[in-house]
Amino acid sequence: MNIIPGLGIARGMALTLRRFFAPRATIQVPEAAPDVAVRFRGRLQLLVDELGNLKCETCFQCAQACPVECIDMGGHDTRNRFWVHWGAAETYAERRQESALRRSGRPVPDAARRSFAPVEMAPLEEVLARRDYDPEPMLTLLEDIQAAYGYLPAAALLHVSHTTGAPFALLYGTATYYDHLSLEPRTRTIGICYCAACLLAGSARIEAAAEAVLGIPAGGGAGRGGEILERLPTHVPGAASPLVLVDGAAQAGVNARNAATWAQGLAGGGSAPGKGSAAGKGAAGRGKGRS
Amino acid sequence: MPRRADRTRQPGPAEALPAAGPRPSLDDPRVMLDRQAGALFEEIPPYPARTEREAEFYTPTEGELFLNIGPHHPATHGVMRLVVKLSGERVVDVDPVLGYLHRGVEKICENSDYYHVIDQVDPLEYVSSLFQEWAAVLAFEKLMEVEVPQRAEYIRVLSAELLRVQSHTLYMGFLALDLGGLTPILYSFIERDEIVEMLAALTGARMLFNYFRVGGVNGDLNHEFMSRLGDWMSRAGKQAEANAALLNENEIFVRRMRGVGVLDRATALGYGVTGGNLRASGVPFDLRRVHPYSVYPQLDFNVPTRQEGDSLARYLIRVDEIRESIRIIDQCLHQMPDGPIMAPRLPRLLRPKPGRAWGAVEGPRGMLGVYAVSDGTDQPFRFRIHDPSFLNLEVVPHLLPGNLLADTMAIVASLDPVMGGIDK
Amino acid sequence: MDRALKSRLEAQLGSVIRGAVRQRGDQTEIRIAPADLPEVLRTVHESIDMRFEVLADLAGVDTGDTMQVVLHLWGERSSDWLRIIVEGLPREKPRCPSVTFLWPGAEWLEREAYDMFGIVFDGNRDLRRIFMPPDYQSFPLRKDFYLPDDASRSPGMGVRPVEKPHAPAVAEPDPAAAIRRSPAS
Amino acid sequence: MRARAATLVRSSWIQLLDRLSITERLVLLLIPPAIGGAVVTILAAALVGPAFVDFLAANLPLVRFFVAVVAILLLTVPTAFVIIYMELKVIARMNLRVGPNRIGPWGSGMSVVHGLKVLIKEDFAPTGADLPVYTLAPVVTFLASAMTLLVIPFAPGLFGQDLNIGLLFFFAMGGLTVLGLLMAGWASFNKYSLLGGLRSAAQMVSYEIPLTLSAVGIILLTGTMSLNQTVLAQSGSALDWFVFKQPLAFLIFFIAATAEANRTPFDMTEADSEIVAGFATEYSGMRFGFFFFAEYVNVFIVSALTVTLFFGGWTAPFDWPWPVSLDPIDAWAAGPAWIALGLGAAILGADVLAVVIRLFGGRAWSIPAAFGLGFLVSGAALTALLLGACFIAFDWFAGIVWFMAKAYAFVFVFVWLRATLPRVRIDQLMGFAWKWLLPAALLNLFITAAAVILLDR
Repeated sequence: MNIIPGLGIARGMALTLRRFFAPRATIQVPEAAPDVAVRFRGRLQLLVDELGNLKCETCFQCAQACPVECIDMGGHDTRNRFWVHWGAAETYAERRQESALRRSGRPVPDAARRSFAPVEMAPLEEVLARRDYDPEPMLTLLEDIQAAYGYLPAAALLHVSHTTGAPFALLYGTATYYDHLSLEPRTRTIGICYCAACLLAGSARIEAAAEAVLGIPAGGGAGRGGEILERLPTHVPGAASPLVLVDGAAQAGVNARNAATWAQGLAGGGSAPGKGSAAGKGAAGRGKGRS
Repeated sequence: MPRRADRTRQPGPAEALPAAGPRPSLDDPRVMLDRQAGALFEEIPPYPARTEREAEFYTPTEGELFLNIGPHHPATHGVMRLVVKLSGERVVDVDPVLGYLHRGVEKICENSDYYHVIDQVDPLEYVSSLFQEWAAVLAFEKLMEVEVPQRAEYIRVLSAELLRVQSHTLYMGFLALDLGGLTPILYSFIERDEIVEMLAALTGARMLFNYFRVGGVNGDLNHEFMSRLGDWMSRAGKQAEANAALLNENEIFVRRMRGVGVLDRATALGYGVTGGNLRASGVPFDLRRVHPYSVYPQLDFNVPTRQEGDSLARYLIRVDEIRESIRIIDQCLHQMPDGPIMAPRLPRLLRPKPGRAWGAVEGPRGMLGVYAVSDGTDQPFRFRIHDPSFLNLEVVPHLLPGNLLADTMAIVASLDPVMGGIDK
Repeated sequence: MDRALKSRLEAQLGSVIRGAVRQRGDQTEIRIAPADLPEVLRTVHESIDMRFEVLADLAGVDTGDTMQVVLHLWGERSSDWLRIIVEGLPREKPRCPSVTFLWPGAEWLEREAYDMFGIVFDGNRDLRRIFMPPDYQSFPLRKDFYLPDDASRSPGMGVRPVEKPHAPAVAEPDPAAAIRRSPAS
Repeated sequence: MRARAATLVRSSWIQLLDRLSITERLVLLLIPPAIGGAVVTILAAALVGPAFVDFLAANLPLVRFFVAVVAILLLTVPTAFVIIYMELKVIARMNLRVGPNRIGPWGSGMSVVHGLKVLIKEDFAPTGADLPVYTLAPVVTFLASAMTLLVIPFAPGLFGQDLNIGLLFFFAMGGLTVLGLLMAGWASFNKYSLLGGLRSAAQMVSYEIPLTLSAVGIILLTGTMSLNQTVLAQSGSALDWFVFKQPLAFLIFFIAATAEANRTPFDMTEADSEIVAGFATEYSGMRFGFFFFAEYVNVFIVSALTVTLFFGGWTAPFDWPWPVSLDPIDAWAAGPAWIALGLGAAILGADVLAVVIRLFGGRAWSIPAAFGLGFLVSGAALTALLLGACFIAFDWFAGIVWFMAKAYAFVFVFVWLRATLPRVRIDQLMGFAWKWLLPAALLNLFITAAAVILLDR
């Protein structure tokens, strides 16, 4: 306190007035770069060397050591099929979600383990019994299993490994090596246009042929190979041939006459006779545009 | 109505499991607004009084009203809630309600290994987290019986005292902000930013440093830190004085602080108040002096004390401590020895022998203690954190009654609680 | 290590200390039974050659079979921290005398120990939960309370008991505490 | 037949509309009402115009009043915007910050954006609020502030009303503000609001007394309560200002006025660190905006009254050193000529400057850019010239410039105070008013009265 009342206030006012003309302390960040220390570890980034290669060698030590579990390592596997978390699942971030769900009493969906969902084992047992639990001709075994299930369920592979003694890694490697083996259910959506023009051009015939081959009714459930047959609510004015889509790709040149052949091709897994062509795509685009 | 009847029932020991019916909670909107139930607003708390003290507090007499200060209020530090019983503008009684920031750090620490603990305790006292690290590390070193190299100790003292300056500067700003001054807080933040950027050059982070290790520190002094520090040291004293001038001599500020919230010596000791708040009551209790750790015995500094025990004394103690800290930093820089910064031959995974250790350091707010019990595994069996703000806040119900509502801010802010540490 | 403190403790409290007075580093440790706590504290607080005036900490500990209350004291006559371990509290109904008669500030520390461990302190007039919500049922720092996402203890996929509800260890209602607001007010 | 024709017309109309773009359709649809409006206006002017004009001419004070009210209500908006911007920017600079710098030049659009933000916010009332009172409170507060502007003389001849009880009207209206705050505090159904409202009542009632008493000295000196007369009594040089005759009164008045305007360090009513936002806690949207406006208009009013009472109002602090008279030129009669001259000068200046810029600026300047810059520069120069001429020629213009400069200097002081000082406590505030300010004001009154008696004799 001062002897003169108000002197302290006056000094404070003088200080603020002096600071009024002093240079600013603000760093306007987007325009001006802040002076960040070299050692500052607030940047979360993967470092690259001078050749542009990632310096990270995926040793997982950072993820293991992170005390607050904010570092998580994962990615798609080399064939771009699965999202993989390396390391024990409960070490990483999924664990948090899981436990939150568990606490709330709800079921825990686990994307990483969905392919291990249990399947009906009877067809598998039949296949294995037929082959006397011999894993040696592995490729044909896997082909048989795929024929039984339509795809290769990971749970089935696990079961094969357990019952025959073949290493799961070997089974998995074989299954992922060949293109015609699939670890996921192969669903193919076959759409057939049912507008007036396409009906005139013969789409009913095509549908009947497809139904006969796939063994499912149009608009019904999935067939053995996972195919779904559906009627498209599109409109293709003045179509020369009916609009047929397989997984969204227009099939050109399918008409009432070659419908049976085309449908046979469906069962084999191919998509031809005609490959998706520019004309077909144009027709599809137009159809969508006007509907 | 069944719901109301349910609410007023005393939960007895027989009810081992949670009641199947809806349990009332403060978050339940039906509790807050229910015209059909005939009550527009529920009185606080919606639970039956559980203790004598609670019953006494929540039974207002004629002309008294309850006012919730917090958990969302411009002037509560963190998410503190003070239920204030007012008569007019005069505070009759206070009931602090804690737990809004409770994260169970002790439990987390008991489930993480010794290196992770250092990181987990960082966000407790988020304003000055090195001290909390230091307490944990001190306890672990006692458990492990590790000898810390001298250079590491000096670096610890240096960085911690820098952080003490930062914390006290911020304290001054927030005190002024709670009294309605807009400017000091920004000057404080400018000062703080310099120190924190400096420490970022040393430790790698601005706030949650994770710098101390069992047996040393993580990273030696580097050129960038030293140049920033030298830069700052050349003007630190002057700058602190200039910033304090806005408050120290201001008649309004002094009048609002003087004689408010007087904490006498006996009460302060009885309530376990430590740090600057205790020293403002005339007890020269500074762990750096009375129970020396690290290299403090080799350093020359004073322990400022004052006899008044009011808010102004608590403020002025901090101003004096900034000066002392700058002196300590200066001495550290002059006495800094060469040598290693980590104790040799430490295992990568710490497994201390079974035992108990108590380590306490003098933080900016008082004594930060850690009681660690080891059972021989790589995780502490019991990790107890003692935070000074917890007990400093406990005297608030003792200090407030009889003062005005506006003094609530002057008193609480002068005690300098940090809710991260209180709620753990 | 303060040898004098050890001899003083043994001289003045030899009858109530369980086991030996242990000393390690700058800490001196004694173990006592719950019933002896007030006497021991009064002795170390008021004895002219000890004067442990600062209550540094009061913590609960769950050892797995029993409960403990651990106090740390500081006094200017000794260079050591004095640790008093009140041991042998039963896990089902842990009770311990309150230390608020010496240090009124221990009230919150005891509330915390009650909140986290369920230890009931006789003589604390405000023993209610301090961090957890008032309607909370279990005591989180007990050893049988698992972290719901505790990696080190719940390996694999098994769902663990998340929160084990305990019988709330409520202090026996004092007749004076029966002053309760009527629901109508 | 007729129906068919109507159908034909309608269909052709629809076809026409079909062919037009949306803008064209809008314009087309606007044409008939525009024509109708014009016709109605002309008819009305022809029929009742003369009578209306006669009526207005007969009741000129009424016209003056309405014009003044409208003008003053319109004046509050830019005033509040400017002061908000000042507050943001000045406090920022004192805090070593930058302050608003994104919207408009140097962030000057910030306060406008604030206003728009307040406009588009949801406007809700808390459960349990007393709705009519809750709604009226901001209106009362705002109008009480705005109405005081009516008696402030901005310049010679430029004032709402020259009431002979101007000062009394001012204090009466200023005292009405507390009613609005009290209403808001009571009706919000919130304890913080209630505390804020009661604080405002206590504070304002206490500070009204020293405020009024400090102005009584000036009434004694001038012998009138008309603010216009007060300003005229101070005309001459700066030495004639009442601040030199009544320094103590000025000090008391300024402190009391700070409290009256609820400014730091006396902003007890909305002490944000104690009672969240006081009476305005529950307000949002434009209702809150009115409080906001009222606060900043209050700052301006208090500054304006300080200037009027103590700093000579619109009078210049010194005589213009070189007397220039533009009287020989009849500015109004030569209006069109002046406009033509101005435009010609601007265009000529733009051309010349464009040539100069092209010559010296080189290729960097394209021809349109050069012309644009030239036009801007010459326009600015011409505007400055024009304003200078106005300053010399019209004493009302000079008056308003001086008045605003002085008033905003005081606004700056208020902002400066806010940037520097912490808040006082409510009991200290009341104690200061009753124990210090009131005796000082009475002392000042006594000295003034004695001096008037002694010196006039």
